Amino acid sequence: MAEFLQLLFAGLTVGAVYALVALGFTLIFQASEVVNFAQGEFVMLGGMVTVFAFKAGVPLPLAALLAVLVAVAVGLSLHRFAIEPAKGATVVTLIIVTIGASIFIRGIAQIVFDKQFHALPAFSGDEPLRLLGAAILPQSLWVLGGAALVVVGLRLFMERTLFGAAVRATAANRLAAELVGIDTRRVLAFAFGVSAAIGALGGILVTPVTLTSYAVGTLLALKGFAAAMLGGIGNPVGAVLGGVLLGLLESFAAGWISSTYKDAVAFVVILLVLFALPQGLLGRRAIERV
Amino acid sequence: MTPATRSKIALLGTLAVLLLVVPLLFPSAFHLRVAALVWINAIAALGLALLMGLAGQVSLGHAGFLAIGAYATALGPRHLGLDPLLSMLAGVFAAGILAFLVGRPILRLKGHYLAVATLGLGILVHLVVVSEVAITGGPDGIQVPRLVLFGWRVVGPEIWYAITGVVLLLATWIALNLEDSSTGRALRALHDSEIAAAVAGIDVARHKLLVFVVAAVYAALAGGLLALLNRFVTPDVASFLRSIELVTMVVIGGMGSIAGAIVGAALLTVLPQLLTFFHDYEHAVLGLAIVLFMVFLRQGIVPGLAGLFARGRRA
Amino acid sequence: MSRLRGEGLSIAFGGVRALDGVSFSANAGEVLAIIGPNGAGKTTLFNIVSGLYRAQAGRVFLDGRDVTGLPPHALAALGLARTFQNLQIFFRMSVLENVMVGRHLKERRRLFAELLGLPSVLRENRESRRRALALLAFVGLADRAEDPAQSLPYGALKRLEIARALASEPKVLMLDEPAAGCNPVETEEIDRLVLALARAGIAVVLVEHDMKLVMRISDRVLVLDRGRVLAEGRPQEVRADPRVIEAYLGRHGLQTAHAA
Amino acid sequence: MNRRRLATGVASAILLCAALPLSAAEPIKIGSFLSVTGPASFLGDPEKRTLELYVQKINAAGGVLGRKLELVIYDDGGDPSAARTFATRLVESDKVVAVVGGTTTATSMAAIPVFEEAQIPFISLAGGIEIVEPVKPFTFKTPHTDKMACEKIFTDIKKRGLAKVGLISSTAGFGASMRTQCLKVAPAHGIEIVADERYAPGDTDTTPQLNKIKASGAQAIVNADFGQGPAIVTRNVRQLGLDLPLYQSHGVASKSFIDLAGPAAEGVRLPAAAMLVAEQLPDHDPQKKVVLEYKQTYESTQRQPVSTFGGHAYDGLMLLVQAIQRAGSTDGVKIRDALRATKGFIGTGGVVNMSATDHMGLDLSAFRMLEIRGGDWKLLY
Repeated sequence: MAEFLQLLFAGLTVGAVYALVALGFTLIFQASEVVNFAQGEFVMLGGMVTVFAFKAGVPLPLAALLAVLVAVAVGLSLHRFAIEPAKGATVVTLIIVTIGASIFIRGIAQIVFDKQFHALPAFSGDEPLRLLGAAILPQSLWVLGGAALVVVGLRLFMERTLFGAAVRATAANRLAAELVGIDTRRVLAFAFGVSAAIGALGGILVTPVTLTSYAVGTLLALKGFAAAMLGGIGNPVGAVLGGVLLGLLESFAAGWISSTYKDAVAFVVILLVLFALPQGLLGRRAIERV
Repeated sequence: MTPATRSKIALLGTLAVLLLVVPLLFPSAFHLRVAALVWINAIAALGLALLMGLAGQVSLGHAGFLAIGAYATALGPRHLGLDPLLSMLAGVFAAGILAFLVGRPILRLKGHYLAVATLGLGILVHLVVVSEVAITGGPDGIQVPRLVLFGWRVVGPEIWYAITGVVLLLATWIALNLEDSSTGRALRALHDSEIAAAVAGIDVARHKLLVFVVAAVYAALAGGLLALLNRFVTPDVASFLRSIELVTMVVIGGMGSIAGAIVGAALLTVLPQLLTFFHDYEHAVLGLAIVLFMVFLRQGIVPGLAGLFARGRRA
Repeated sequence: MSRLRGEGLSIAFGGVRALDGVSFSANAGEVLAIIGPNGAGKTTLFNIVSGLYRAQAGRVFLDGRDVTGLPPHALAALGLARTFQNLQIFFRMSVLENVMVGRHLKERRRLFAELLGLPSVLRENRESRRRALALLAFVGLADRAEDPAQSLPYGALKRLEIARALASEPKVLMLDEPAAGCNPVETEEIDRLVLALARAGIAVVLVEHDMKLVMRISDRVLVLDRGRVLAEGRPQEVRADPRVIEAYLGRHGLQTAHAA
Repeated sequence: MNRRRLATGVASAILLCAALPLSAAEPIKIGSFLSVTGPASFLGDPEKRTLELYVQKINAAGGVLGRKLELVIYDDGGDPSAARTFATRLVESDKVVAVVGGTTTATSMAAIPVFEEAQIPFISLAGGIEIVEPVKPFTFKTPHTDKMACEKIFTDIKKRGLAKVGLISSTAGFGASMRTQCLKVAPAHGIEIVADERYAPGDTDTTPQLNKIKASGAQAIVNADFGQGPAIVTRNVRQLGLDLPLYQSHGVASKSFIDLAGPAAEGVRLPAAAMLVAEQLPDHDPQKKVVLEYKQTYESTQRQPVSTFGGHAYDGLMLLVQAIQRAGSTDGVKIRDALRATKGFIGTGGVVNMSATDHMGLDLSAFRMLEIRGGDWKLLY
């Protein structure tokens, strides 16, 4: 039981971060069909900016806010200077644009910051909580709670606000949205901004547990992408589900099967799921009309 | 002569001239090595261009096949006492078989789902070569014995430049032949509309599988050559970043363009050597260059420049 | 003799019965028109017959052979060809190449010969080109052969699809709204093509909204309404059938139809 | 227009990187290829800073043999194939007289044949024992080997009267290679490896692996990795309340580990070079002066904690400079002979005594056993 709980919490914490990255993928994908491989860099920026601001004497909450603002600025610039000018290019071309952008962001980060690893103090101390024999870090609860808040908040925003409705309309049918007067360019810019903020938030929450460096973005983008696809791309609930599942898969595979091949177990499961459900767990089934 | 035949002869001719001229302009061993790497990367990119450009199927795990070719070339001599060349051919064959076995379920997936499935495939290969230290040497890599052909030790940058160049020329010729054949037309057709292709009598699943196998074989061949050239293989050949690099070569050169794959491979292989000039800013500049190329030549370099050229002539 | 026959074909999408026990048959050298209001199930019927959808009940016979559930390419190999209501053109290819793709089944494909570009493959390519060019001439597109397909106007693309379908030398040709969006001159062109094909012994099945065209060229008419066969018979009979007129035009259109 | 600009740009860039003819009385060119970016940038970065810093200092002091040093550094990003290309470039285009570099074992191994063939001395900064075993005529290395680290750790564990060890290592180069060495030497030291767990580079949680170690009945935990991994493992060990002695490797070679691991680092032991405890060294220790000087120079100019990785680069550069001076020549074979004759060189890694059969020249005494106490290193012996 203790072991199960331990693995569960390990998986949930890592999975929450994957979920936030996957959510970022999903938001941008919904608004534009672009798979943004620079998504992981937002997580990196969230962590690194907070660390450096904090070390420079800025109080932690302010440093975190600054990090979110920096990430949003980068996200909006990414849209304005790379995605927008490439409008109308094929999906694969846009993916390469985002990959180029992520190399660029990383390249700048390694100069502005440094190549060392960095930590942040845990928000509520390092003393683990004991639960039925399992040890849980308070910061894990921050990560889980933060991720849950983001998911709920985003959902409310999408359903309760006019702009949220515009985003949903654009996701459902871009052309129709434009016809009813929605500025889809602004919607897309917004999607980049919010994705960046979500990513940065994830980075801030998780840095006390996982540490950060200029290079953490690549791996997160890869895992987040896999999680988004497992859940079914374009579906926010699917993204969260995919992220959490991926985290749990890795954790339980490492604990029960083989720590060497835990990533292999995760990907084999993803492959099997896709063979059975080619649209992911919650993806829309497309009927081709001819 | 059909337009296809004309462009076929033009490209092969240009490539042949290039192969002869480069050593005259840049005779140093360093330049010849970079050129040989360009040829090798171009072979892998060619296969991917057939898969992505011709048939419209994405692979984000193509480095996995590169690694199978490379590791076979290293492992055959080490564990089975095989000749390196024979091992390499076995590796190419094995990559083809693997592609054939996993291709059918994977290629049922479309778009981004196909991308993530191939990504997973690449990662599985990478994990195996990283983890099975006793067999593959793990992250520290494994030596490849020197190639000996009929008692002749194949050594020296000029020789490898020539070998890889000739293989590329053959690979290009074969790719062009495929493009301009019934199968090639079928692949291009299913890229645009799988439904119309099927109704025209094309077995879509079979053709996707076929081009997947061809692309895997090209990649494994490139991997084997890389192993023989470097005489050393590490799991980096199988890494996700290597897969991304291959895709970038194809896209930046121009999807659907055989010449584009070669240009893209040349660009992404030579660029890092040129960018050392920028020292710490190398990566920032590389990323920026990729973004700019894609924004201003969104169809890729070869089709993009061809378009500009055609427009310029008309104006 | 019946080339193509459907028996009791049914399919439902999410609880909505799109087709409900539809039977029909098309004979060699005959033009069968399938008409009906929007949502009657015409295109669905085409999609089932050509193997894109799988019927939940019923059977399809081609030349008397049960071909139910065969994939599209297998049906094509047995002599079935079709065009699409929403064009399915290979836009990345030239006009000529589009038609050459239609020759796929007639080409001898040996991969290794193709990879090595052997003379036999070059011969095969030349033969396909020649035949494709002839078909383009037949549909009046010979002068656009080397142009990119995306440069053709809509009406020409319709004819390009017909040429591509014909390239497989089919026994049954299914045309989904061949005249939709075409001007009168182009419609007349299609008119001429369809009759020529039927005369050549092909069983032509077409879905069409242009009633004048239907009345002019079809030998028999099948009327669908809400997934069921409403009427079947010679054009004149069907035109006079009050049920058809009502379904098609509403009560209101009754007089209009009689006036025509 | 666009096209022409692109073409001229590419052409001029190619000319830039083409070899320029050398004239006489030129500076002495020393080459380096390092993993300044990529997964091993944690190592490569301080190495690069150190080389640049000290070449500058040497030149300010008048250079070597009356000539200035010129340093050519390339970043291989951790990719062995790129490393080999840059090795070729150093030899063929830059015409360097010797090379100090090779951050990882893989990049070093990929480059070695190039230097051997060109008869250019190469001092590797990577840990893998295969770099110098078997001995290759022109290849040397400065860091201690993984095998030595395992032996040092196992000796200490044995001394505590323990025998069952849970091994946890990264699947990346450093961890994988040390894992192999530890598994190999364990039986000879009477150590039983009861758990052999691994994690991937970039993994952010190792509690599942540690849980298995907990269940295996291990009496001590040994972690083989560098960078972020050891900090996470250390934190996870404390988080799980595992009350077992925890050993880190010499990959944890900088004060930043203590910052990253926080209070969890208390009581962690590790074998390390003298540099980490420069101030604590007894005054009679021959290394004291050298390591203190390096440490102060590095930390005052780079504004980051010193690491033993940078120290390896320092040792490599100094070994080379002294060898060139002794050889009185920049001839590859003569430098090699001089390097091989190195005796009693005092570096940050230890006292180096090379020979024709030992191209590393360090023994176990070069490793100190440290324990983290009160947020700082404590020299045990």
